[in-house]
Amino acid sequence: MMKKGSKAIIEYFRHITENTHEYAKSLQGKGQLLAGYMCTHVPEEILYAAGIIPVRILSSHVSQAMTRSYLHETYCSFSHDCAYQGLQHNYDYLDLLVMSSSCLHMSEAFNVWVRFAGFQQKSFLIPYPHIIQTKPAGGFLVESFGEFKQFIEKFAKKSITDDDLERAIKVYNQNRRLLKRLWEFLRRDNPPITGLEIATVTLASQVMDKQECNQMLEQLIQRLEAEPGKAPSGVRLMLTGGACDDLRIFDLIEHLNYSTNLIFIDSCTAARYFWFEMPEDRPDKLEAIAEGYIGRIPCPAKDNVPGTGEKKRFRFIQQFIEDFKPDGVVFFYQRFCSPQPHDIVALKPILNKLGIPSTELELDTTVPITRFGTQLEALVEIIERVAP
Amino acid sequence: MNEYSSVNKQLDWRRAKVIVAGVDSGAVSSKAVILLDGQPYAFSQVRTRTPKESAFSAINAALAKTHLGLQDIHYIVATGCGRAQVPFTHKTISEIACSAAGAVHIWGPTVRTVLDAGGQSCKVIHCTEKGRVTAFLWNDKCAEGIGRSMEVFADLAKKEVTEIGNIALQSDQFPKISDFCVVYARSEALDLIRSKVPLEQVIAAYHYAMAKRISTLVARLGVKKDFVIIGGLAKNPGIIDWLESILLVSSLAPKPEWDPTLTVTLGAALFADAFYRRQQYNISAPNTAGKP
Amino acid sequence: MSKEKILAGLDAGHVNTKVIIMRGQEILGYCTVPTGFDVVAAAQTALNDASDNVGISHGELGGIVATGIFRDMTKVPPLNVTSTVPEYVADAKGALFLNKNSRTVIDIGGNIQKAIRYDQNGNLLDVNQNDKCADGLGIFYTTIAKAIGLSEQEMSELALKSTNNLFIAIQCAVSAESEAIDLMCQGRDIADVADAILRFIVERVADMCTSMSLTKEIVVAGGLAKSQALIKHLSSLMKQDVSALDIPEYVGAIGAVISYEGGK
Amino acid sequence: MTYILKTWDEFKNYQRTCYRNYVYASEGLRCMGSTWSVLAPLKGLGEDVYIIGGEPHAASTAGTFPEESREDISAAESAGLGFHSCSYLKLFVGEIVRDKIAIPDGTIKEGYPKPDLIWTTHLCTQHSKWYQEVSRRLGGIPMYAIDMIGGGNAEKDPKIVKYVCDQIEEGIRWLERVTGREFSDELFIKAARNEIKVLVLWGNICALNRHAPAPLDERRLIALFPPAMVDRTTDQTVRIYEALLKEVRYMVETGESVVPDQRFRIVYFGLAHTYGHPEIARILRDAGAEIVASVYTFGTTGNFRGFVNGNWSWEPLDPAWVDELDLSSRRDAISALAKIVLGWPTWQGVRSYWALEQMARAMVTEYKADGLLLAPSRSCETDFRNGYIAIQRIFKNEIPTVEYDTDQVDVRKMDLPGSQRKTELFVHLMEAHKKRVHDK
Repeated sequence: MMKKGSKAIIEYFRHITENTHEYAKSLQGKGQLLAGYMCTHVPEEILYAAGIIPVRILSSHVSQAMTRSYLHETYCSFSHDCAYQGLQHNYDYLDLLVMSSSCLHMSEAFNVWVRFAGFQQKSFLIPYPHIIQTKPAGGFLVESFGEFKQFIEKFAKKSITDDDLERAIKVYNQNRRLLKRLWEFLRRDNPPITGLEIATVTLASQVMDKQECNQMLEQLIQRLEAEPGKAPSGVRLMLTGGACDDLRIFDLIEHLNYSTNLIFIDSCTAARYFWFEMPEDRPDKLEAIAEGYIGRIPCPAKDNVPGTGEKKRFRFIQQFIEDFKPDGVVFFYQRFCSPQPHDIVALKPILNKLGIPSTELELDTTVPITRFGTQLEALVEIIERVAP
Repeated sequence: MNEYSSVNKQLDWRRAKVIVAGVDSGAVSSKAVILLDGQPYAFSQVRTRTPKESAFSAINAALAKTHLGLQDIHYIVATGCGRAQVPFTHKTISEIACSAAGAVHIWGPTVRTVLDAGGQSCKVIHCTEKGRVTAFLWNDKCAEGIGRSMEVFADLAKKEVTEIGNIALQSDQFPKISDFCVVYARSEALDLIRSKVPLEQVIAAYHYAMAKRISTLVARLGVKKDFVIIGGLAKNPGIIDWLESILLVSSLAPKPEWDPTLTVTLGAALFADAFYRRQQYNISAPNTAGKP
Repeated sequence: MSKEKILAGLDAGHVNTKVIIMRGQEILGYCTVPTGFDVVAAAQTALNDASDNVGISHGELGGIVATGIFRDMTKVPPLNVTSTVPEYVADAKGALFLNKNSRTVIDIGGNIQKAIRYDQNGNLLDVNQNDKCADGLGIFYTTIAKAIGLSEQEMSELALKSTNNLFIAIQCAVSAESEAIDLMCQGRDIADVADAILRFIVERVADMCTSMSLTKEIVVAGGLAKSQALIKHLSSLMKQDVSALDIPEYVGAIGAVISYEGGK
Repeated sequence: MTYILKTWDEFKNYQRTCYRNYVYASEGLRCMGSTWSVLAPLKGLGEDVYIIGGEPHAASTAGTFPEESREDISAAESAGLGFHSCSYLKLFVGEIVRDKIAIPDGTIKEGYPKPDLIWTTHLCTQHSKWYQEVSRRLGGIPMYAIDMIGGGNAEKDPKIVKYVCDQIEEGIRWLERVTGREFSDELFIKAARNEIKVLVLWGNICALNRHAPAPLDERRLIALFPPAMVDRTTDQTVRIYEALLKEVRYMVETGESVVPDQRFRIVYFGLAHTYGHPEIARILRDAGAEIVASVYTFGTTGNFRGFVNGNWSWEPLDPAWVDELDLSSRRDAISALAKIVLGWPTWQGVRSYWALEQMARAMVTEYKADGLLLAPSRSCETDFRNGYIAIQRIFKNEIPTVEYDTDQVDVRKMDLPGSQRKTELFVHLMEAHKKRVHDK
């Protein structure tokens, strides 16, 4: 039966998020080269063009001892947890580790792998502009990607042709379009799929072979189109913030004591990962890739329009609010993260103008279920104007 | 463990049309308030180990001197971090909403800002004259446990937690210690011993630091008058004094008839009362997933 | 060390003041009192009580050596302290006295932790101390037990009964406490919560130790060492054998006695 | 015999004048931003350009007004800034929130002097967000941030140098647009040469500390580098640093020092902790332990050889080299500037642990250190927070190494009790180490 169908596919995606190592190793078993990446500013297309599957390094959410003598204790728990994955040798099977100079916490997590987890000989750091909107940034990025391409060609012992790149660009664009379509289901009043489910699929896509992922997504969307919507949605909550690969948070949001729907996530583990496209059929492929990455929703660490200091990310957020019509916004950021709270200071007045209430979740390795639950239910009570 | 309960003998539940209760279920302690036709009737406060146990013993303690039985109560609302664990409740409401409802009931419709300074957390709440929450702010993780830390600090100083608040008022000259987190503050307070700072100054310094930290939270959301403070720290004159002078705003004095730590529980009872009446005139209560 | 003399070691700590009385290698008696922000008074009481249960008078003490964070404050007339010695030096000497094969001692105090490496003569080789966020683990353990309504002993025994791994944030005692409370609000089993609490402390301590090299045998000092659960987790986390010293809370005081007149 | 610096007052006066000029300027251009940027381009706009720099201003305010800065920081937090953001940033924004400004001459002016424009850098994830917040609060001050990309050996990577040069060139066009002024290459090039000269001079002054006794200590270094930080583009800065170099050379010849008692020589990796921790400095001094080399005071406004065929060298550059630099065109000056600024040691460590490690190693040997003192700064986003954590585990077995918990200017996050304990211990370990080495 159809309904069973979509559930089955979603289950498959969930299984991958819970067994990323098993999945990745199975690809390796088929003779695939695997490259781990720690930040979504890594041009996966270049890896993919060389026949390497990019696998995003994710955290394990068990409290990570012993990283505090490698990473400062006031670095975010996501960077600690990722560093821990290296020190525990959970990813030793990777053929390569790639990082782009992004937020400093993750960059240092990368350094821990390189210095203390045996990745010195199989790692590459891509110099990436810290402000993506300057005129020279594009040119610099093209050069930087060029050097990366050369490294990968040496590493994979094969030259990457323009056709290879174009194919990769198209596969990835396809993947982005499909994920986008999936999220757009949530613009409906009674979508056939929940935010938690889509968040799970989106997370899975970050560790999957994109070709396989695309096939699965197409089937999923096909079946969803055919399925009746779920019960009319409750309070619509939109999330915006930093990296969060902890599905427990999204699960909590959809299982409060009130009926609520998670309708959008603006973060580098969700929308920021795929909500953009590369120009296709351009003569200069690296230029196309650079343009794609520069055009995406900016990471708060890199967002600063020269001349005005405007934060471009805010335009996107306002657009999402218009399209997805949230009743409330949940800011979430890793404890000790600096860029995110900076944005929240400036975003709150915008939300107040729009009359959208909000609350902040400060993320850590562990999830204080009752505290977060209370914060979220209180937010819903504001929205529902609950009073005696 | 310690247990406390009291009953308002003036009232007779046999005459009451609406009998409701609010239960505030914490991790290691619970409180219950019973209302008869909206009038405060019985209170209790108990300490036990798990939310489930303590919720039961709280409601039972409240019922004890009343000859009422659990089945006689028309409607029960549970709140507090353990609210989901309370088996005998009709509905649960967050302590944020209950704080506002309770505070407005106790201090009247002029209340706009409520600071709930409890053992683990501090919450700043904006509300309407009806006690409806319009915005709230929960302390950041590094500001947790301020209330509890007072007990710990009192222990270290071999004093009663009820004393130190007054001792803190005795000196306005003292060295400043970290007001960023209670661990830092405590370490620096302990270190003041080495510089032979008199104990009352150390206590003052500690209270000032904690008040300062809370004040940044209150300021982040902003204070609209009238301002009231509830929760355990509301009983600590040292904290209140410094808070008011740092924020340049005075809070309404506590009402003799209401223990500020019962505000949230009262709020829950008020919700129970309201929900029951709406049920009677079948006005639908706010959307819930039918839990519990 | 002078054989005939009866000597006292005084360890004036953040939370507790400990006194031990020894004749040569022989431990005659000891006593602990809370420091309670009055170092001299606490030291006085501890010295008197310890002397009493040894059956001598304060005056009969052949010498008093003070150590601990507040050691310098004990150098006042009523106490007539002979000399003082830094706590890391005392810890090394004391640990070596209690276990001749020990070369590293991990001291988990009320407010601070140290890992100390020393040679066969108890000479200091390297020391590491905790970060600020890891202050107050001992205090935390005492108070969380109290909050839950358990003795420290019961807490540790419960932890050993734990059947599933819960986790609490390992940033600091404050986060740990509120997350332990959060777990209880979720109705989790107390044994599991107790275990999570002890693992948090162990993670914090073990982590401090890993940035220096530790030589065997590794022993643990401080009141918390009495918790079997703590020792169990510490060994497994550090992937090395660690053992608790006897009367672990008196290691510093013993070391002080041994350092009498430069440890002759 | 303790030596008293003759050039001292000139340095203090220069710093004060710069701030007074900015605060009280009736006409002319007020420019704000991180002085961790190339400053000369601003001077291309005219003789009447007054600069205020984020880090130096926050630092000197914290030094001069400890209580005020405490209030500034919590004012910023009350205004919603993150509890874990850079404390320089919070102190700076806090003044704007409180609408007043404190300057090192000991005065506080009510009413915050609005800048005409913001010219700054972005390197760590907070650098330009800092001024985005300032701009927002002051109603939208035009701002231009230059991505200094950084990374070890950056100044020798043509790709990076070109990237930075292009941004500066673009920035100069922006400066013209936003000020409506014509950009004078003559003024710019003159300022550029001065800027480079000062950086090289400071490197030479620091390098003299390799002698024993070291003529200067960390506290003097911290007090002497602000002029170079605040505004290093003027003829006067060059003059005072030339004078200082002369004086310190003389000290070396006569074997004099501002602190004659130097039993232990310490290499310091951390921000200028003495701003918030004078006590710590005192403990060290009483023990005869002096910081003789510090990556922060040396490398924030000073240049050295840097990487020479793969190895880091703290050898200074020859001041004469600056005079011979060909700065005939705008682009020449820009790229000379870009290279020198990208070459700052404090930037090498960002995202390049290997550079940081080598700098530490080189400093320990070149300065014959008895101990390595690390002070990660809790709210600093660059390697000043994290870089040193791993350094401790690397160096601890080679040389007495102690790590403080501290923060650039937020006393609430500094660990004074802990640092005192650790300092005592540090001295103890250095003595034991010396003894062991001696016995062998």
